[in-house]
This record gives sequence, structure tokens and C-alpha cells, in this order.
Amino acid sequence: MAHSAEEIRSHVRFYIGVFVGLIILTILTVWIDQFHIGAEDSDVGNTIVGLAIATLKAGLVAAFFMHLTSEKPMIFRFLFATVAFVIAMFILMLLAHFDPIVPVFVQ
Amino acid sequence: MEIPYTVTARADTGLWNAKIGIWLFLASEVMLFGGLFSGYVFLRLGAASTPDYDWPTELLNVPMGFVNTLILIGSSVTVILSWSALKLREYNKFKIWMSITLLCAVAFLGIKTVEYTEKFTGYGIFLNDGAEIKGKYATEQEGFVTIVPKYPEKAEAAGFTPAPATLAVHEGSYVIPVENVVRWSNFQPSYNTFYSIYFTLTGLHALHVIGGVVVLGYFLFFGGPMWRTNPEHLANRVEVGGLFWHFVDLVWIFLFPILYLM
Amino acid sequence: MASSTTPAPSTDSHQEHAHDEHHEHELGFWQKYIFSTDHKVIGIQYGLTALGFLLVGFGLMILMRWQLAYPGEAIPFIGNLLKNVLGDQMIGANNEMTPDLYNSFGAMHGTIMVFLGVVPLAFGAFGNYVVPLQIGAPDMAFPKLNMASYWSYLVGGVILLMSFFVPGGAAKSGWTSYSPLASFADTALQNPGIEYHMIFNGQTMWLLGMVFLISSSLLGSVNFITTIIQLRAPGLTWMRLPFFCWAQLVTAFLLLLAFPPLEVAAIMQLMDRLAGTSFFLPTGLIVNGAQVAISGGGSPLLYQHLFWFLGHPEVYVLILPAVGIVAEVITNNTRKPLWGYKSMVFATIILGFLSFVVWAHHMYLTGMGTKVSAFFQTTTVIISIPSVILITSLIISLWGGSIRFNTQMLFATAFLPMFGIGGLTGLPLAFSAIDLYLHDTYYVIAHFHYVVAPGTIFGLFAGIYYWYPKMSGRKMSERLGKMHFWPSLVFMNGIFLPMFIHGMAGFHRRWYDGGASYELAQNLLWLNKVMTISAFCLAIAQIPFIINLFISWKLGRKATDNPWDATTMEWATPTPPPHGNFLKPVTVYRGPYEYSVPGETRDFSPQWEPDSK
Amino acid sequence: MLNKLFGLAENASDHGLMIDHMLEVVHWFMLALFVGWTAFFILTLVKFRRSKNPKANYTGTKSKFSTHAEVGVVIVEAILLLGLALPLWTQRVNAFPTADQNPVNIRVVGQQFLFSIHYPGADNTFGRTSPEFVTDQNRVGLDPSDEAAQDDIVALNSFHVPTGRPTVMQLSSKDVIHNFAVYTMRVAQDMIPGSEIPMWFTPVRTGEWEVICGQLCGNGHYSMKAVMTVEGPAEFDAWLANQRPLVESL
Ligand code: HEA
Ligand code: HEA
Ligand code: CUA
Ligand SMILES: [Cu+2]
Repeated sequence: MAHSAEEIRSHVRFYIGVFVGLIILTILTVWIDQFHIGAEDSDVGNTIVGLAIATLKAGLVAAFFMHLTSEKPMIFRFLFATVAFVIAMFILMLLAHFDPIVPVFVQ
Repeated sequence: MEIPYTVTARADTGLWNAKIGIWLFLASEVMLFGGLFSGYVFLRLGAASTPDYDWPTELLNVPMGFVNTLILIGSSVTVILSWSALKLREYNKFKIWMSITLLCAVAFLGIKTVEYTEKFTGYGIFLNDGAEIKGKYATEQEGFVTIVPKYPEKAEAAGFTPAPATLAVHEGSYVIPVENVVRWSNFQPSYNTFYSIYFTLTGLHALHVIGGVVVLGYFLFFGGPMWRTNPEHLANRVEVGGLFWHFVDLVWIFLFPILYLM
Repeated sequence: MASSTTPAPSTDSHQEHAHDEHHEHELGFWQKYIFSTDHKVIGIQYGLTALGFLLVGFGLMILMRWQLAYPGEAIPFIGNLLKNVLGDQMIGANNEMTPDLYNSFGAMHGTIMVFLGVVPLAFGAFGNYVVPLQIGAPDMAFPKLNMASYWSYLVGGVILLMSFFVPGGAAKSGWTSYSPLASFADTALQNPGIEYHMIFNGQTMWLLGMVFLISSSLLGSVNFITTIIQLRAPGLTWMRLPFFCWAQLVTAFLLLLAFPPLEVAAIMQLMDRLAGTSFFLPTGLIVNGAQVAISGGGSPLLYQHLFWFLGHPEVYVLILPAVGIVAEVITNNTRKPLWGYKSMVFATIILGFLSFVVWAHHMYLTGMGTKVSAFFQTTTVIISIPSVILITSLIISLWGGSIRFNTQMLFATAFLPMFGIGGLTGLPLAFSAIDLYLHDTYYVIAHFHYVVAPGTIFGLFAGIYYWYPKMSGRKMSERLGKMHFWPSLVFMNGIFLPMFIHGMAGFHRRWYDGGASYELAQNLLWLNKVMTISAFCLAIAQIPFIINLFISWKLGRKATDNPWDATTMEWATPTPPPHGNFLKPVTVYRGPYEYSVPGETRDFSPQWEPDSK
Repeated sequence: MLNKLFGLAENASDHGLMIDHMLEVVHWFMLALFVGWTAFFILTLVKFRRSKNPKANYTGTKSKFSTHAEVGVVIVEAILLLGLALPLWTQRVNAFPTADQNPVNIRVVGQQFLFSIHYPGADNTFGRTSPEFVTDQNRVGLDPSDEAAQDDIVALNSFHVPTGRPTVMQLSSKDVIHNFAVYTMRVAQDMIPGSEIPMWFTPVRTGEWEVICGQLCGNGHYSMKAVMTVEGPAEFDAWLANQRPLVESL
């Protein structure tokens, strides 16, 4: 991590830029929430948009503030596994939720 | 022999120990909040499949959540600035930025406290016929439940009557006989599934914030000796603490829309 | 910081040197043995504590086995004592065990064995003691975290032990603590006759204890992974890493990533119990004839998903370190390299990955449709392949060896067929259609005990006999060792083999009366006595071990630095190793199991010795 | 044959044979593997003991046998999975009896530590149930004012089903998780509060069979059981006709 002083100063300017971006995105989420997106009686549309913006913001924080853009492969290896497991947990739990044995009474 | 790579990076991995340590810790935190998040979705889908279950997002205070989001994002920037200052060996700047970070954290917790108080003084009443009346300052006295409803029209439609003078502790109170009430309480975790998950998620997050305050505060107030002997080590520690802090921010970035908006 | 003793060159140029921590000053007793940050001391602390808990877990089971064989009969010898200690809500008028006590012992047997016995011994003790030595490190990467991890474990363990003595007794909803049962257990709602404390009641204390244990495991796993990645001695490339370290590395990842969801489950259940939430409680519950005053809207299945998301990786946490130990012992005592080292490493990694996506095979009967069950059946069947590869490689490693049957080798060889039986009987359980019949019967109990008791426990015994000389400077007695091994082997099978027959006949687990009131059980009840007597004999068979363990510390035959002529680096240190482990920096020159290399004079070529030519 | 050896309980249901068959096949496969491995294992231990073979061989075996064996295991497991397990489960949970098979419909509600069996009565329609109606007499919470509830029958811990007709059950619970397991019918399914899980079987033999609660549910778990009497269709109809509707006793 032998950053030169000049590098660090230019980084700082960049962080400020990211900060501004994050603020704009936050305002965007709140603003967009007034509108109903998608089908009339479901909030799936809003949910997707809200989560998309949140993911984008989280991505910015992780990539720049947490220096993931210049991180070593070792870290990526296990972060990759972690993310895979979270997604697996999430999807499989939902799959189980949506695939019960269908109750059928033959009347 | 001493433990190597506490400050300098190992050549083949390019990393020093604490850097790996913190990322591993964050990985487990991702699983923790991932589990909570999966739980949230699971419960919400369950709620959505029952006909009259409500998910009262709208009761949360969006402006406060919004301001808190900005505060946390801001503190994320200041913590990274304080790290940069250390890297540039500017100890005073480090102190300034770190102090601002901590102030942000305290402000965040302050706003959170206000929000929690708001919840604990708000009340909801579940009636026999399935209606739910929300408001403030509910009490139970002389066989009646009194409340200052948020929407008086709704309360009247549900059978509430304006409180007689003896029962009207607060202005605009309405009453309903206890027999008509299934249960009533303030907006505490047990109020319904939404508040359960709201308090659990934000409570855990607040614990993380407090943890971050302790760690970063330690660097700020007790970092002096290390700064004099081994500033690079201090910078590394601040980087590690900062990574944790960014993660706390990152979690909030998800919590805000999930809980307040959606 | 002191780059003179740091093996690899420091890359940082503007690096100030701190000169204050250089000299080893004498540490007081407390710092040296109690609040130590030395991985070896912590390892031994872990080991002794865990052995103690194993003994407790076994003791509980001895009492339960008495009840199973002689249902409702007075507990012999200590019945009165137990009554005085546990109260007459737990021990009946006739000094017999009550159903509540049976359930609570069952739950605590499972919890103690898994979380307080085997994992701390396999991971905490062996991992701590051996891994830094094997990779040529002076200590763990974060010694203070290491200490915190041990103390957190101890606090969790003490909380769980204390819970036996609170009103109403310890947790009694199975080691799985399924909600809603566990949400109501140990509350006045479920059992109005007992005055429960809000916090100090069995299930709440179980949850609090688990929170400490989980924290301990998380700290430990962060530490292990960092240590293995960062502190490997120069020359110790990944493919030269002893298999034991690989096993520990994968185990650490499993702990790191699988435990948090359990923590979520524990937190949510705590909220349900303490804050009145309904995370796991659906609407309309009626307990003891009255509607429960909760908001409802929760999901009991959510708990099971979160629990088993940990639960399945956890079983590999139980087995992998043992496989690692067995691999070390087998290569050492066959005097030949591990057959298929690489494929074993990859099999272990794949096993680790897959273990996260099979969890719902514990939930086949919760109303799963075809798609989910097909998915989980498939992954479960697939995950057996890496296990087969591991076992096969180990067995084939024996071929062509010159096998030395000392005690550790006996335990290691016995591990193989025992794990084989346990693993193979996992297969029928993997198919939902026949799990329909076998689920929650003694067949399941037999399946997993074959893996954990004559499997893992034997592996751990092998490890104790193998590394004891390094820890103490003395060898354990071979004669007592054999007196320990043979009866243990016989009686382990005496306990668990009949369980398959019970399971096939439909005996269900967690039956307080062992089936005495069931028609299906009548013809086979006698087997309960066989198992119980075997369990008693198994207990007696542990006496030589306990004697051996303590006596040999002072009286055993003195061991040299490398008493087993081994090749891995823990044997490069003095015996027992001093603080800081290695006298001078070590460098690794070859793979971990270079035994009987053609053309060498000795039949072992240690990793740390440069080529002679 | 292996099943017999292991003391598998007798089977009294239509589909049970398939389950037994699969159990048998899997166990043969396991036995073959175990015997093969053990033979090799013991041979190795004897052949390469130190006194017989003082010098170890660095390379060990070069044979590809293990790879073949592993591939063999994979193939057999794939056959078991695709050929037996998946179709069997599909048949269990997707192929519910249709109306022309004239199934007997029952709801079973678990509670600590009893099974309540709810028959729809002559109209073959279940009356409305809801928790607020639950009392010690009305364990399933039948709404007495509901039209369809008037002829509903509720049996406690002992009930009848006919041979030859499929029995379709819907399982639920009022308090904690139970499990409705009839091992002679080769069926078992969790009873989870808040959800209704269906299950079915067709008895082929008459007799009195034990129903077991297969999931830890509290201190009475070990004694939570019911008796299921399987009898001919005519006797069953007679028995059912003899039962008094629940509402009459409320
Ligand atoms: C260390 C612990 C451990 C291990 C390794 C395993 C391994 C496996 N387990 Fe087990 N299991 C448990 C511990 C373990 N299990 C526990 C504790 C429970 C019960 C929890 C509870 O409900 O309380 C359980 C329950 C359980 C269930 C749920 C049953 C039920 O509740 O109905 C299932 C279902 O699929 C299952 C499957 C498997 C499979 C397919 C494997 C596979 O990984 C096995 C693969 C191994 C092999 C296939 C062996 C290969 C060997 C050979 C082929 C060679 C033979 C060698 C010689 C003869 C020398 N297990
Ligand atoms: C790692 C896990 C593990 C281990 C090792 C064991 C070991 C044993 N188990 Fe256990 N068991 C479980 C995990 C384990 N069990 C679980 C999870 C359950 C399910 C619980 C539930 O239903 O929720 C269970 C349930 C269970 C049951 C079913 C109860 C029921 O359903 O009603 C039975 C019945 O016989 C049983 C028996 C035994 C026996 C006889 C041993 C023996 O093999 C014990 C052998 C022990 C030793 C050999 C100890 C050696 C240690 C020493 C000698 C110490 C020396 C000490 C010092 C030097 C200080 N166990
Ligand atoms: Cu009901 Cu066990
Ligand atoms: Cu499993």
C-alpha cells in the first residue's frame, strides 16, 4: 500500500465525488417513492426500483470507500463465496416458500 | 519470534493480517444481515398472503430516516478522510475528521432515539371486528380504552366516541369499551411482524453503530502513543475500523428503503 | 516488526521499528496459564474444557440410557442426589426421571456434545495447538482474539451448565430448539405450575449461551483463516500444506459463514421469548387451551431454515477436523505419502461449498413440493461424492504401507469403516421418499452417531494419542491405550448397531419410555438393554484413557522432539514448544508427507530439512 | 430380504411396496459398497502390517480402481435418484387422488398431546373452523353456526378409514409442531401450526394401526399416539354413520 501523497490527495477528491453521487441517489430513492411503479395492487415495482438504487449505492460504497476496486484477489475469493451463499440462502428459502405441497381436497 | 505481517503486507498475498481479518469478519456480517434480510422477505411474503395484514411502512418517519442516511454516508466520507490524513501523516487533520465522524455517529443515534420514542408513545388498538385504530396516548381506564386517534373520522367509523371530560386526559381523546378491544399497545416490537423486524434490524444496526463509535473513539482518544511509535500501524487500524464503519453504512443503505419506503 | 526474525522480507520502506516488545519477560502464573494469549496454552485450555464437557454430555446420556432400558424405574445410586440437586419437578416421587428431565437431558446432550464438546476439541483445541506449529508460525495471527474466543466459549458453556439448576431445568426442546415449541418452553404459558424466571430459565439461557458460543466460533474462525493464509512459513505453498490444515481451513470457513444465520435465529427466538414478537409464531396459536396473546403472522419454517442452514455445515465441522487428524496419523503410521492428496484437498473444498446448499434434507417432511425436494435430494446425493473420495483416498493410502499399529493408528483405522457405516446410512435419508419412513426414527440417530461417535470421537482420540508427546513431552501408555481402544470399538458398535434395527421397526427418537408403550416396539425392547449395557461398558472403557491422560503427563515415557519420525512441522519444534514455538525461522522444502522416499536413508524426509544432496 | 433382516415393519398400504422396494435397493447398494470396501480394507491391514511388510512403498497403488469405483457410485446414485426417488416423491405429493377414486377426506389437527380427526360428514364439506371457537369440547374450532359444519364429525385419538379407497388428509396443529406418522402405511408428515399440509395413502389391509407423533412436542410427546382402524368399506360406512356430529354435543 505504498500510496504517494499526491495519489492520496487525488483519491480524496474522488471520494468527495462519490459522496455527492450517493447523496443524489438517496434523494432519488425518496423522490421516486411517491410514484407507484408497476401493477396497481402490488408494490413489486417500487420494491425492485428501491432495491436497485440501494444496490447501486452499496456498490459505490464497497467499490470506492472500501477500496474493493483495488483489493487483492484473496479477498475477492472469499467475498465471492459469501455472496454466493447469501444468494443461495435467499433463493432456496423463497423456493421452498413458493413450492409447498398443494393442498387439494377432492370434495 | 514475533507475529509477522501485523503492519506490512505479506508478499504473496499482498495483505497484512488485520486486513484479512476484518474482511472475514465482514463476510460473516454479510451472512448475518443476509439471514435477517431473508427472514424479512419470508415474513413479508407471509404477511402479504393473509388478506388484511398490513405492513405499516408509512408509520415510519421518512425525513428522519433520510437525514440519517445522509449522516451515515457523510460519516463514511469523513472516516476515509481521516485515514487519508494519517497516510499523509497529518495527525491534526486526522483528529478533526475522526471527531466529525464520531459526531455524525452520535447524531445518528440521537435521531434514532427520537424515532424510537415516537414509536413508544404511539399506540394502536385492535378491535373485535378486525379494525385497527392508530394514534397517540392510549390508556385504559374505567372500562374504556382512550386514544387520540391519528384519523378521528376512521375512529368514529369504527365505533369510538369522543371521550367524556372525566376520561379525556389529552385533547381530542376518543374512547371505546374494553369489550370491543382485542388488544392494544404502543408500537413496540410485539405490535406486529413489521415492528418486530423493524426493531430487530434497526436495533442490531444501532448496536453496530455503537460498536463502531467505541472502536473509532478509541483510535481518536488513545491513538497518540501509537501515532508516535508506529503511525503506519495506526493508519492500518483506522483503515480496518473504517472498513467496518463503511459496512455499517452499507447496511443502512439497504435498511432505509426496505423499512421506510417499501 | 522485527524483520530480523520475520521470515519474509518486509516490503514497506517507511517502516519504523518498535523496540519495546522484544524481550521475553517472565509472565506470572495467571498470564501464563489462565489468561494466556499463547496458542498452545489456549489449545490445551480448549482441550481440557472440551473433554470435560464430553464427559458431562456422556454422563447425561448414561442417565438417559438407563431410562430407556428401564423406563420409569428409580435411577440407581445417585437418584436421591439428583433429586436434591435438580428438584422434585425433575425427578419423580420414585426417584425416576421425569419426561421433562429426559427431554432436557436429550437437548443438552446434543448441544453439549456438538457445540461444547466436539467442535471445541476438534477445532479449538487441535486447531489452536497444531495449526500454527504445522505452518511454522510463532502464534496465531490475533492472539488476543484467540483468548477472547476461548473465554467466550467458556462463558457460553457455563451459562448452559448453570441452566440445569434454574427453576424448570435446562432447555428441553431438542438441540434443534424448533419453534414454536422452544418459544413457549420454560414459560408459565406452557407450564403454569413452575415459577420461571424471565431470563434465568432453560430455553432463554440456552439461547444466550449459544450467542456466546457463536461469537467464540466466529472469532476463532477469523483467526484461523488469517493465520493459515498469512503466517505460512516461507516455502509452504498451498499444495505443501498438511491436509489437517486444509481440513481446518475449510472448517473455519464453514463456521464463519454458517453460524451467522443461526445467530439470527437465536436473536429472533430471544425476541419472541423476551419482547413478545411473533417471528416464528403463526396467527391463532392455542396453548394449554387458551389463545396466545401475540400478534401472530410469523413462520415456524423460517426458524428451521435458519437453523439447518447452520446445521448441515455444522456436521461437516464435526467431521472434517477428524478426517484431517486421521490423514496425519495414517500417513505417519503407514510410512508413505497420502494417496491422492490433491484430490482430497479439492474434495474438501467442494464439500465445503456444497454443504451450504443441502440443508433442507432435514426438512423433507415439512410439506415440500417436488421442485425443492428434487433440488435438495440432488445436492445431498452429490455431496456424498466428495466424502466417498475422501474415504477412498484414505483407505487406498493404506495400500503398500508398512503399517505400525500403535494406539493412534488403531483409532484412525477404526475411524474409516465407522465413518463408512455412518456415511452410507446417510444415503437412504437423502431420498425424501424413504426418509418419509426413516425420518426422526432411531435410524437417523444411528446414522449420525456412527459419524460423530465412533467416527469423529475416534478421530479425536487418535489426535490426542498422536500429539500428546508434543504437548507434554511424554508419550501415553500403549498398554492403557489398547485397553481403551478395543472395548471402545466393541461397545460403540454395541450401542449404535441395534439402533438401525430399532429405526427400521419404527422406533422414534426422543421417546421418554424408549418405546415401552408402543405395540410396534414390543418385540425389540430388549435391544434397549443391550444398548444401555454397552453404553455403561463404554463408560468404563474410558477409565484407562482418563488415567492415561493424567498419569502420563508426569510418568509417561519421555518423548524426543520427533517421537513418531514424522515429517510435518509441528515436530520441528522443541518438545514441548516454548513461547514463540520455533527456535529459529523455519523454511519448508517439500510436501507434507514425504515418507519412504526412494533413495533416502531414513524412511521420512521432514518438510523443514533441506535436501541432503 | 434385507428389509426383513433389519426388521422393517410390515406394510399395509398401496404405495408402501414401492417405498419398501426402494429401501431394499438402497440397502443392497450400501451393503455392496460396504462389503467391497471392508474386504479391501481388511486385506490391506493384514497384508501391509509392519511385521509382514517392513518397508513402505512410496508410490502406493497406481491402479485406477478407485476412480472406477467412484464413477460407479455416481452412476448408481444417479439411477437411484432419477429412477426411484424423484418419481416416488412426485407420486406422493403431486398425484393426489381424483374425485372418481372416491377418496375419504379428513383433517387432522394436532395439539399437545392429542390428535383430533375431523370428518366432513355426509355433505363431504368441512365446516368453517377458526381458533376463537376452540374449547375442550370443540378441539378443531368448528364454527357451530356454519351450514356445512352441522354434520361434521370429530374423533379423538381413534378413528377409522376404509380399505380400497384412498384417504386424503390435511394436517395442521394448534400449538407446536407435531408429526403424523403411520409407519405401517409408510406415511409421515409434519403438522405445522399456521399451515395445512396434505398427505394421502390407500390402505390395503385391515387392522388396527398405531399413529405416532414423530416430532418432539413437549413432555407428553412420547405418549402422543392414536389408533387408526382400517376396515372394509361397508364397515367403515357403518362406523361413520354411527358417529354423532360434533355440534350436537356443543
Ligand atoms: C458429522 C456428522 C455428519 C455427517 C458427516 C453426515 C453425513 C451425511 N448425512 Fe447426516 N446427519 C447428521 C450428521 C452427519 N451427517 C446429524 C447430526 C443428523 C441429525 C440431526 C438431527 O435431526 O438431530 C443428520 C441427519 C441427516 C439427514 C436427515 C434425516 C432426517 O432427519 O430424516 C439426512 C438426509 O438426507 C442426512 C444425510 C447425510 C448424507 C447424505 C451424508 C453424506 O455426507 C455422507 C457421505 C458419506 C458416505 C457416502 C460414506 C462413503 C464411504 C464409503 C463408500 C466407504 C465405506 C468404507 C468402509 C467400509 C471402510 N443426514
Ligand atoms: C457430537 C455429537 C454427539 C456425540 C459424540 C454423541 C455421543 C453419544 N450419544 Fe448422542 N446425540 C447427539 C450428538 C452426539 N451424541 C445429538 C445431536 C442428539 C440428538 C439430540 C436431540 O434429540 O435433540 C443425540 C441423541 C442421542 C440419543 C437419542 C436420545 C433420544 O432421541 O431420545 C442417544 C440414545 O442412546 C444418544 C447416545 C449417545 C451415546 C451413547 C454416545 C456415546 O458415543 C458417547 C461417547 C462419549 C465418549 C466416549 C466421551 C469420551 C470422553 C471422555 C472419556 C472424557 C474424558 C474426560 C476428561 C479427561 C476430563 N445420543
Ligand atoms: Cu406431538 Cu410429539
Ligand atoms: Cu445434513
